[in-house]
Amino acid sequence: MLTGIYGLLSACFFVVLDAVDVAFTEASVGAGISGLLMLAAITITGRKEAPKRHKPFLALFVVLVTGSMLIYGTLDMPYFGDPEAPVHQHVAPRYIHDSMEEVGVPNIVTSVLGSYRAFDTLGEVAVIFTAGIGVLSLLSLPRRRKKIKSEEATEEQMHERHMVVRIVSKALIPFILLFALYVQFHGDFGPGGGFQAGVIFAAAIILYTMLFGLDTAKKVFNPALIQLLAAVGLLLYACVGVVSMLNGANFLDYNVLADDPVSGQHIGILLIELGVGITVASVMLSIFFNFDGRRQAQAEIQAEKQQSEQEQKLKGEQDVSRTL
Amino acid sequence: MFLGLYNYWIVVLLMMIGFYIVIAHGNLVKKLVGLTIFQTSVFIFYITVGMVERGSAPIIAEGISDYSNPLPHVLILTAIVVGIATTALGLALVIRIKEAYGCVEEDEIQKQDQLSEDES
Amino acid sequence: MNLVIEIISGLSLLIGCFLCLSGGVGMLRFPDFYTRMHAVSVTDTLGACLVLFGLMLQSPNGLVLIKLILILLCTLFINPSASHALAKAALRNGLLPLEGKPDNQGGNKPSKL
Amino acid sequence: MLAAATIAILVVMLLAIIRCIVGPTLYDRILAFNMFGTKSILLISVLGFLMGRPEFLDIALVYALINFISVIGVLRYSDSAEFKVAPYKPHSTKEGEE
Repeated sequence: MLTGIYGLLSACFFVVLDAVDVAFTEASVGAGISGLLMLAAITITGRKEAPKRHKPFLALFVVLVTGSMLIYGTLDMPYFGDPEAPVHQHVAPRYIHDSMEEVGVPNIVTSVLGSYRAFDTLGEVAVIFTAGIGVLSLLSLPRRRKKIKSEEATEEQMHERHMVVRIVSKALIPFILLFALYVQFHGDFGPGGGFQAGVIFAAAIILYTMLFGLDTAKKVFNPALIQLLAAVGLLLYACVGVVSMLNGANFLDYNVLADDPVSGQHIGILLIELGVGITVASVMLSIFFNFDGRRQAQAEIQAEKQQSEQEQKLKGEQDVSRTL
Repeated sequence: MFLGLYNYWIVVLLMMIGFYIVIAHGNLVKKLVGLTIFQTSVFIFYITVGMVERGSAPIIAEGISDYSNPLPHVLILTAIVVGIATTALGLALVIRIKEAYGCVEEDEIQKQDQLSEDES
Repeated sequence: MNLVIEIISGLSLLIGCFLCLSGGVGMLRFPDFYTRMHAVSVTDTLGACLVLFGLMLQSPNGLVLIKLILILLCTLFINPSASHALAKAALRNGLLPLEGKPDNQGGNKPSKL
Repeated sequence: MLAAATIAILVVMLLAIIRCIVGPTLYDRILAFNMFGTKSILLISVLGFLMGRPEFLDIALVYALINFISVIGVLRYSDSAEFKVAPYKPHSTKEGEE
């Protein structure tokens, strides 16, 4: 539970430090999805922790020694907020002063992310995609044939219980989706971009899943389609690079995508942000679906076990009474 | 004199909290939580390094001349999303371990491994 | 005119902050979950509305105003419904309200529902 | 005025964190978390005005939405496991209570 607060707090912190884009990401990721995934994992693995066997003195000692060494190391670092620090001397001035002429996007973070360091971002998106594949291969379940009755009962339960929340969410979900699109396409001018938009989009669908049940959500958002989309996003990103190569420039050099360099850059950034958004949203969604599917499957197994135990108990009692 | 360095101390403190959790707790989920805290401390480190006094958010607007360094922001922005994806992968591994061993405590898992090795 | 707007916005900010603070104190001091929830959810919504209203009066252009209105609408919708869901879930999971003392006027009646 | 508002909101956030750590039940914590979220929305909007860059409002809006989602998520997951209520038979416990 405190992870959520932790995410919020660090996001506030980033706002204070002028890192709007980072705060945006942390707000949507740290406060929402990461906490939810942790919770889902905890519900599966059980809440209780085994008591510790050995005393933590050794660990404490190691931590203290490392910490003091690190603090000793900080004595040589530049002061907080010092404009003369080495970080601000290397490429940052160029980004700040020239990006408006070269890329034509007011949000420097977006222009660096999408244009100057596009290759790096491609790698990051590939990492996200790979992580998504990893989760899928670890957790995906074979398709179930029969529907278990207890599940339907729960759906009804959810409906009865969270009527107010449901109706409010019904009104809210389209709004969240619209807002995600706004973040996606307004990322050039304000804080935002593909990463944030993808997470917000996924969060909206996660809200739908939580309120209307996993099976309903899977009917609406087909898991196979989502997995396909994850790959499509990454491919879109890479294709932009290939197209710019075919036009005679370097990989991911958008200057040649249109007649003049600035509008070429605009098109390139828009396209790759779209690719990033699609990949992030679909990877997050498929991760969540798999976690939730596991949880549900486990709960069903437990319920079945309990039922069979009860039946056995009943049978045993009947046997006892018969013998009596 | 050293007061200008307090941001690094906060980072070190957070990092050590995360580190301690990773070392001292046997529960694998807790270990992942510790790793997340560790990760966030690195994020904060980058952002504080990129901060400039009297600077403003790096979105070009009229009448503002000082901006923070956008480079760390870019790095961390991607790192956060990648971080959640990798954390999810770790959690997935933990779930599989739970299904295979029936627990998520480090000692127990080692004990069970030992037992199965002895048998074979 | 400008001064009047300034004063109104300052006042609403002040009242909003006061409400938030009282909600925070109530959250810390009240004896059980349901009373805390009452303290928080009531003051939270009104306090947030007032603060946002105060900010709205100071907004420099239309886009900011629209965003503030959106935030206001969101809080107005979300806060009560989240509180509602929370209270319902708590009650359903067997968290009983603290019952009044016998010598109180509320008597022995359990304050359920 | 804005600075005063910021300080007041920070104090409330501190109180919420205290309740979140102390909170005897899970629901107290969720409540504190919800309150914390609302307060951070306010804090971000006020800070945006204080710094003269109202672009921050986008973040506040995201908070408002994400906060709701995480509260609902916590409620959903807490239903099934934390309280050891039999996972998919909530009615039985309720009737047991009454």
